[in-house]
Amino acid sequence: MSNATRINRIKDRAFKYIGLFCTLFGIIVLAIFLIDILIKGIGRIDWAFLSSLPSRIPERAGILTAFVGTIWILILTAIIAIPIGISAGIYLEEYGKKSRMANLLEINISNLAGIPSIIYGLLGLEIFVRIMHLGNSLIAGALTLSLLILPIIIVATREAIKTVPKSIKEASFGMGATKWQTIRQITLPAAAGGILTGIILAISRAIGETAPLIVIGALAYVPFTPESPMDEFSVLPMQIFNWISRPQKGFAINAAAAIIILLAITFVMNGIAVYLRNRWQKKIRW
Amino acid sequence: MKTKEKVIEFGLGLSALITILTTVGILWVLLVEAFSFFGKVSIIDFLTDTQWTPLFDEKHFGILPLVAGTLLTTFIAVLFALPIGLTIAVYLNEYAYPGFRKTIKPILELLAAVPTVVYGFFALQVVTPFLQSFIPGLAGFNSLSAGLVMGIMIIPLISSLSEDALYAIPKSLKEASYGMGATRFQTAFKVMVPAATSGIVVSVILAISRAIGETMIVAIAAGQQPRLTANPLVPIETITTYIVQVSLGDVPQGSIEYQTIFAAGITLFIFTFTLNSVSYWIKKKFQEKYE
Amino acid sequence: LDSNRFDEKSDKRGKIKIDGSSTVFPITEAVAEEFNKIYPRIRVSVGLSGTGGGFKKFSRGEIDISNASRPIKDTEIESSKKNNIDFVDLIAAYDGLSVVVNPKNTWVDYLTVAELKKIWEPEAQGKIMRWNQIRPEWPDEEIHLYGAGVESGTYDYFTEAIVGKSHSSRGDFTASEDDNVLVQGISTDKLALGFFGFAYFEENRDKLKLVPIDDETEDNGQGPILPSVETVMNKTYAPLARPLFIYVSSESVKREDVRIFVNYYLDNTKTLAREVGYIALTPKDTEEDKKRFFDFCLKYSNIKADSLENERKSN
Amino acid sequence: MSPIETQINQLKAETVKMFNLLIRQVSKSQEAMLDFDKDLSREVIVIEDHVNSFELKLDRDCENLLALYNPLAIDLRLVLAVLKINSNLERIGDIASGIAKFVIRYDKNFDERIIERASIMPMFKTCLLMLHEVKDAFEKEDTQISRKVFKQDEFLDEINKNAIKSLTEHVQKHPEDLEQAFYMMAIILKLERVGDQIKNIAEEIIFYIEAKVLKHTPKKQEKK
Amino acid sequence: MSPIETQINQLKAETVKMFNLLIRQVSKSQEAMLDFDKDLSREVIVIEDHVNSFELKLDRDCENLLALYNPLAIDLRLVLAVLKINSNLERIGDIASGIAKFVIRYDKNFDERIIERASIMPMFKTCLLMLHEVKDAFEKEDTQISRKVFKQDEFLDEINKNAIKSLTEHVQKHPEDLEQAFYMMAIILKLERVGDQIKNIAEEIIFYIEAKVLKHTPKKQEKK
Amino acid sequence: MHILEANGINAYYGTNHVLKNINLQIKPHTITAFIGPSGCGKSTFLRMFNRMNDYIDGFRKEGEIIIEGNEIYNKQVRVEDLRKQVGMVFQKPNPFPKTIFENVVYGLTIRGEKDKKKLNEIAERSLRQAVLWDEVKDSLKKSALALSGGQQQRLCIARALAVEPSIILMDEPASSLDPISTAKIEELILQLKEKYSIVIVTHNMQQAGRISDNTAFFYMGELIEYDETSIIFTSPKHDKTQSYVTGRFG
Amino acid sequence: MHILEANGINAYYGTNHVLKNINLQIKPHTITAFIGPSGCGKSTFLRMFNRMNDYIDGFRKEGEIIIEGNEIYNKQVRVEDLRKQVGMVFQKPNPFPKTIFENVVYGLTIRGEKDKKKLNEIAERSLRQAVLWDEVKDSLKKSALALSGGQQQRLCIARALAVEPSIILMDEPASSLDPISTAKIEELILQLKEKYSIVIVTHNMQQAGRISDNTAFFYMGELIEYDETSIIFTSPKHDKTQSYVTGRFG
Ligand SMILES: Nc1ncnc2c1ncn2[C@@H]1O[C@H](COP(=O)(O)OP(=O)(O)OP(=O)(O)O)[C@@H](O)[C@H]1O
Ligand SMILES: Nc1ncnc2c1ncn2[C@@H]1O[C@H](COP(=O)(O)OP(=O)(O)OP(=O)(O)O)[C@@H](O)[C@H]1O
Ligand SMILES: [Mg+2]
Ligand SMILES: [Mg+2]
Ligand SMILES: O=P([O-])([O-])[O-]
Repeated sequence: MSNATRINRIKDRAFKYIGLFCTLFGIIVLAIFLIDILIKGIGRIDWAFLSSLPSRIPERAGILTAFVGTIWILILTAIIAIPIGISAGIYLEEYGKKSRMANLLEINISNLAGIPSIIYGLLGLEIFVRIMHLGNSLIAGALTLSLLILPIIIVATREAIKTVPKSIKEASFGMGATKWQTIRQITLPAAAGGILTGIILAISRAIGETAPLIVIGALAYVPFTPESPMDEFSVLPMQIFNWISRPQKGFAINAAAAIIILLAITFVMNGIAVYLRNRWQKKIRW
Repeated sequence: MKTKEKVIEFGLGLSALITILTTVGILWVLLVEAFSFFGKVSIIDFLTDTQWTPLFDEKHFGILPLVAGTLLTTFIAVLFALPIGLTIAVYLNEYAYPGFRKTIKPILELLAAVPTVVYGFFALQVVTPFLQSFIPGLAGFNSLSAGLVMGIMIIPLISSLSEDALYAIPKSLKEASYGMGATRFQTAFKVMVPAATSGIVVSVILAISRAIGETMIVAIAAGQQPRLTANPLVPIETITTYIVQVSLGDVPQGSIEYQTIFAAGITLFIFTFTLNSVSYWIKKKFQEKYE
Repeated sequence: LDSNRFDEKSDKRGKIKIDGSSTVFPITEAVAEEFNKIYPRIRVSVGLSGTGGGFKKFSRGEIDISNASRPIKDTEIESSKKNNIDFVDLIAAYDGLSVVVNPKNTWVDYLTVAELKKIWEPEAQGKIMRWNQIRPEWPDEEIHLYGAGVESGTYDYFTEAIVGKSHSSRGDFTASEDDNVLVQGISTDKLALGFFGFAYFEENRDKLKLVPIDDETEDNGQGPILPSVETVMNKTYAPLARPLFIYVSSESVKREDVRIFVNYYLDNTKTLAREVGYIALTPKDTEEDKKRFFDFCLKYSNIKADSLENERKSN
Repeated sequence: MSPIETQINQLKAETVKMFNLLIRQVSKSQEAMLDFDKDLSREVIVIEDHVNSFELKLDRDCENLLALYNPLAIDLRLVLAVLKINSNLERIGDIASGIAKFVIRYDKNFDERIIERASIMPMFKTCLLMLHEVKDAFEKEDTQISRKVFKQDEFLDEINKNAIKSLTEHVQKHPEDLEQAFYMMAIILKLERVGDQIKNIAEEIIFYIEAKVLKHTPKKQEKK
Repeated sequence: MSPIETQINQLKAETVKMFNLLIRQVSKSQEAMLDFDKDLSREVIVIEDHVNSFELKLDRDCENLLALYNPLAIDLRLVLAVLKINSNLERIGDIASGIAKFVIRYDKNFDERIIERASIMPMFKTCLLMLHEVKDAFEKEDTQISRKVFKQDEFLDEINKNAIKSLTEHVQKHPEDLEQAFYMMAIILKLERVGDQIKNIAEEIIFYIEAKVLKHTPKKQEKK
Repeated sequence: MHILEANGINAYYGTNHVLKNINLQIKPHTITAFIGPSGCGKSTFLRMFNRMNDYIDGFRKEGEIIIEGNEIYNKQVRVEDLRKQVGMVFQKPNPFPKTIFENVVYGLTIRGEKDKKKLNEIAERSLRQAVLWDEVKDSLKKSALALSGGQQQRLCIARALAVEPSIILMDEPASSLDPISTAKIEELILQLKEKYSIVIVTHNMQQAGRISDNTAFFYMGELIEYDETSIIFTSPKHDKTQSYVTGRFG
Repeated sequence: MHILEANGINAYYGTNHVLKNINLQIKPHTITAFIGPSGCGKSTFLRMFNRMNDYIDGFRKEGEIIIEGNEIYNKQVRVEDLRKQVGMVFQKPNPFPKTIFENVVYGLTIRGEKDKKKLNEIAERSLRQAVLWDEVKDSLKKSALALSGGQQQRLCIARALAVEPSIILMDEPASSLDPISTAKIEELILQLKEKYSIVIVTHNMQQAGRISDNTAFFYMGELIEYDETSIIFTSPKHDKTQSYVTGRFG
């Protein structure tokens, strides 16, 4: 017995270190990657890099097109996906309870969330590019990405609404508020932090996506910044992909530099999301 | 008042309907194209032929090499990520100080937030050269390095979801075990992990599903050569890579080449759909256990 | 340059869509980039869908100019006609299709066309898998094949020239429309063998090893020959030397911006083709191109010859 | 059985014990009276100590039950009833030992005739009968039995009412019995009080079981 | 103030009212006795009805308090004390009206001398004084005052003890007072009982305030 | 005479018959307590008085509920108006994550009241009624979530009072509070009796005893006994009530 | 003489001084109840007896706790062994999601006990002691989660009994149960007294009254009064105790 106890104690001790190692492993790898990227790319980042159009000559190339394209995509996607996503989330959580339709919607959304992005690309290719003849334009890209992140926003909205206790909704009903008044005045403000967090994460996902845009045909030399949603475009991940595919060393450096920018955007957005989530969780203690 | 409420409800419902339309759209797109595809290619060939050369004159439409490539990279990724992810989950839940856990989790989650094209870059530019320095036969494109990097990408998926599952286990259970004189190790593996099994399984399934559907890492680093092999050192092609490969060109709509990407797409869809459904089912089934 | 004129140019607006051959892409990209500096408001986008893909769009009228690494096919002419689109084919540069291996590959000294055929013909699929199956003295190691994507003119040209039938080859090789991917693959794979446009070799000389090709016919130079400016220009690098084209749509030349661009293209292709690694046209070829384009414009643009001439000069 | 049930049953059993104790004491004091047995009288006085401490114990039990088990409805009524029954019983014990004290204090034996005249023994008998009955009623939770004692109490009242008259008559005939007559007077008064106490007990039992308050107001009605 | 405090205070106030009622009744019955005032006696008997219903009410209050507020510690002791004080007071009322009934029943007036001889008035006075004192003690929650009554009760006991002897002597001198003497005997016994009841009340007050049980066992000690 | 009357109420969740032919009248300015074992239907019944069950799937009722003379399930009755008339306070304090002031005047603002002065007045009046004014008068603009549980519950009561209901329903309003807060709430409820009629569900029998005038005992969907509170607790008529209050259920 | 002795205990969470110089002795085979207002430190003190506070950040203690003659915070004492000696039952039933059997023998299996026969014996014995055997003997292989709340809590008690502790600590063991289950648990606790010493934290004063021999009243981290239970409830010595039991806190 006591032998068994001793072995258990040793196992306990050992696991403590293994666990710590594994946890740090992920972080270390991330750090190595980041350092590697920084070493490769940081020197390349300057105003010219940010403000130049793409070029066949690595030293002349910049990310202006891709950066502006990313901003465009970000805004368009947000405009399309946020209202629909929040609305659908509200509907599912507050209205369509228990009906078979709601059940279907629920399963459907959980599945949509798991469908690989490239399949959305196929959808976008067929529907937006081919059938709606939008070509490989910003709007086609934004629509595709919107559909892609819609489930994320819906799920986040639902989760956030779920954390709003039934009790305060009942309180509102009990005061004679209508359903929509309750949602508008009580539920949404209370869930806003969670919804916002979800939206930021979803959009940060959208601006990191590459595959669906490739599928809808967005890889091209676009030496200008888009001016309307119908324009062709490039985005940072596409630019990175393009540069990675080029064999010249200069482009690898460019890719690294662009990755730094993309990661900075991604990390900042994630950071904001984490911050919001923490603040929101802290603020509201039911 | 009543009408306003109705209108609002209708509007919200319409938004929800878009998600159904999306699914219908996906199914429709995949099925229509795949249907014409299977009009030309027998499904038996599709499932049994061991070669995939739809773009060539000598056409073979055996999906197996692509499936093999997909599964190989996925397998490598999960093999790598599962033990690490699970260990992290247990460590954070059972051993780490709350403060440490609170800071480390978002950082780990960053691993999942890194755009995959960036991972592709790492795989190709960092990991492959590194591996080549001690694995001589390693090709420039290979499933090993793509798989490993994909593994890194899905570590937080496993660790975070598993940790959530562990965290959701009532603290009282942990206390019960301590109260019986169990060590933390025993508590973790005899009580907490079994209690969180469903959540952990779900996390692994989702990770697998994610790996199967992952595109950019394999497209950049694993090669573009459909090949029925279990050798992690040589170039292969996954379903997703194939779709990217074809998309980079511009095959004429309506041609069989064009339809192949939908045939590949529907295969991918079936894989991930099945996995997602299983995880959804598990989640639903075990959800209310501790409420 | 007088600033007034520059302003005039920088004020010119337009939107030009180009797609097609990835082989031609580097030249067009370079032209577009330079062009953009002078005409910043004429927005030129260049896709790389491959020659076939380019012609597809071209025939639907979706793009203005199609890059092509092979001449247009009859079927493609057909579908263009259906959409009332005529075209002019202009030679942009010459290319020598390069067969390359990894620099660490010490055994390949040259390859004959017959050997290439043996490797690439459809029957080879699943059979010719090792180097020593080509020449017994070569090592008993796997051979990893890389080639241009099937939508590319390069692939068409290569299969035509080597296998004897366009679009006919084995399928178990890494095929990419994006030649950079091939460069990447071959440069990191000791057992690799691949082919793509000369330009991509030129840009990556240090990572690749060029393989001399012997067509085993005496009429165009003896023994294995490496592709180079001379061997391509004098056609001794056979059968893999070829011309590269741009096709301009009859609908598009009605627009000033397209005309300006094509004229600029023809004026600058010589230097830029060299820069990106292709073999430039002879001045004679250039003149002929310009002439044919002028006539084409005259025919479709409803603009008088002299104003066209002015337009051309003002470049 | 829930803890409160156990407690309640225990309380009942203890109360029955108290009843028994009292019955013993009263019947002993009756005997002592009958036989002018001064030793027995002393025993009665000793029993009184028992009764007193038992009363304390029962009170304490009730208090604990109230404090710890928060009895309600029938349980609460039982506890309240027991509290009252308990003090009633204790009083009865007091009285019994008071009578015993008289036996001791009066240096001679009482005259048989005057005892006869004062109906002391019938009163004693009636008291004992009533005591048995209320005990029964309590044990069996039977309010019918309980109600019987009201009738019997009337008998005691009757004797009491006539006591002064008959004793006066007796003393006028036998002036030598004067002192004894005062004793008899006191004893009659005491026994009448015993009857009252038992009547109170009966009322408490009815209150406990039927939740009806019989005391005071509806008295006449119930007595019918 | 928490609901239970309100209730407790109310209960106390009601109990004080009950005290006052009783003091009124006893002093009236004393007057009636003194003046042989049969009308006043009837009033005493009427008051008795008040007392009875007030007793019921207080009992009911206690019951409700126990049922609804689950009093503990000092609160519980108060309720228990009030329950007992209440029935003691009611008994005192009974006795007062019993005396009044005698005044009515005895067709003539009592002889002043025999009243004097029986020390009825001093007893009455002492009883009233004791009643006032326990009321005071209860109102002020003062156990010192409460303890005073034990001494005074001894005085009553003394009179009671000598009653038979002195009444016998008296009747021997004045045989015509025989019947009156029996009445006096009964009244003395009753007043002595009043003293006992008040002593019980004092004990309950001490129990309530100090949580000490004085009844029975420690009696001697306390009496010192 | 009666402010609330329930006649022949039956209620169902799907096929689950949870209230069985209940008849009950409530007089104005009284506190009525509902007691009974868990699941006996107390909450369901209570929530029918302001139709809070309307949104529950599968809920169905028979019988009529008449409040101040009107059958509340009548088509003409707007549920929003009914709820103004019949306020509700819940088991757990459920202030909105808004300021204290906004909480109190919520019922008015959703009815479009915008007059600042009036809102201020009503807020003060309601908070005073709920005996909370002194504690919060300096922090009306602070979040209601910063209050302690007991204060929150009083705030919820103030919120209900602000719309001047005639009846206030409370479903175990103190069950999540500590004893001290509970005592305060009970005191408050007793005070409110003067102006309102109150119906309260409670598991705490002492509580029912302490504050209510009448008590209704429910068992398995039936109203077993309805009487003065002290009678229910000291001498109930029905055996089931007796077993319940003496803790002899099983 | 005493099975448990706490001498001069002070405890802190960070800078929060939650237990102040507590001295207390517990005799074998008694039930000791800890009562006091929320946050007064009852749980903290109880959990010190089997060192369940060890893993809490910032927890610090002074003083000594002696159980069966050994100071439990001594370096030589292994906490795993201590917890075998001092069993614990928690507020909410917390069976492991394993079979009933596995739950009961958990404490043995983690100590490496593998002998099937012995495990079976002990399982039966413990379940019998916990008065659960008859209810579960045919479903030992079923999941413990399928049991009702009250059964689960008895299972947890059985689980604690299986390792044969000498002391059993219970932190509000019935607070999450319905009255019927509560009564069963109370009965069980009374039975266990014969073989074990039991310390129980409870908010329910009646419960403390019903089952405990001695009661300790804590207030703001101090042990105010420790005496026989009936004395605490009927005639406490200390004013604070009196105020607390009579509900006059605030
Ligand atoms: N939303 C619902 N859907 C279905 N059944 C319900 C619902 N709410 C309650 N019930 C059922 O109706 C019955 C009565 O429930 P109700 O909540 O009214 O009981 P309660 O007396 O308030 O119990 P508690 O004291 O536990 O609050 C129970 O059997 C319950 O299971
Ligand atoms: N893990 C902890 N970290 C910091 N402070 C704590 C912790 N646990 C308890 N406390 C604090 O210690 C004090 C005593 O807590 P404890 O849980 O012992 O009280 P309790 O008497 O058991 O209360 P309750 O009756 O609510 O369970 C409280 O002020 C509490 O806030
Ligand atoms: Mg309820
Ligand atoms: Mg606690
Ligand atoms: O891209 P291609 O030039 O080979 O068609």
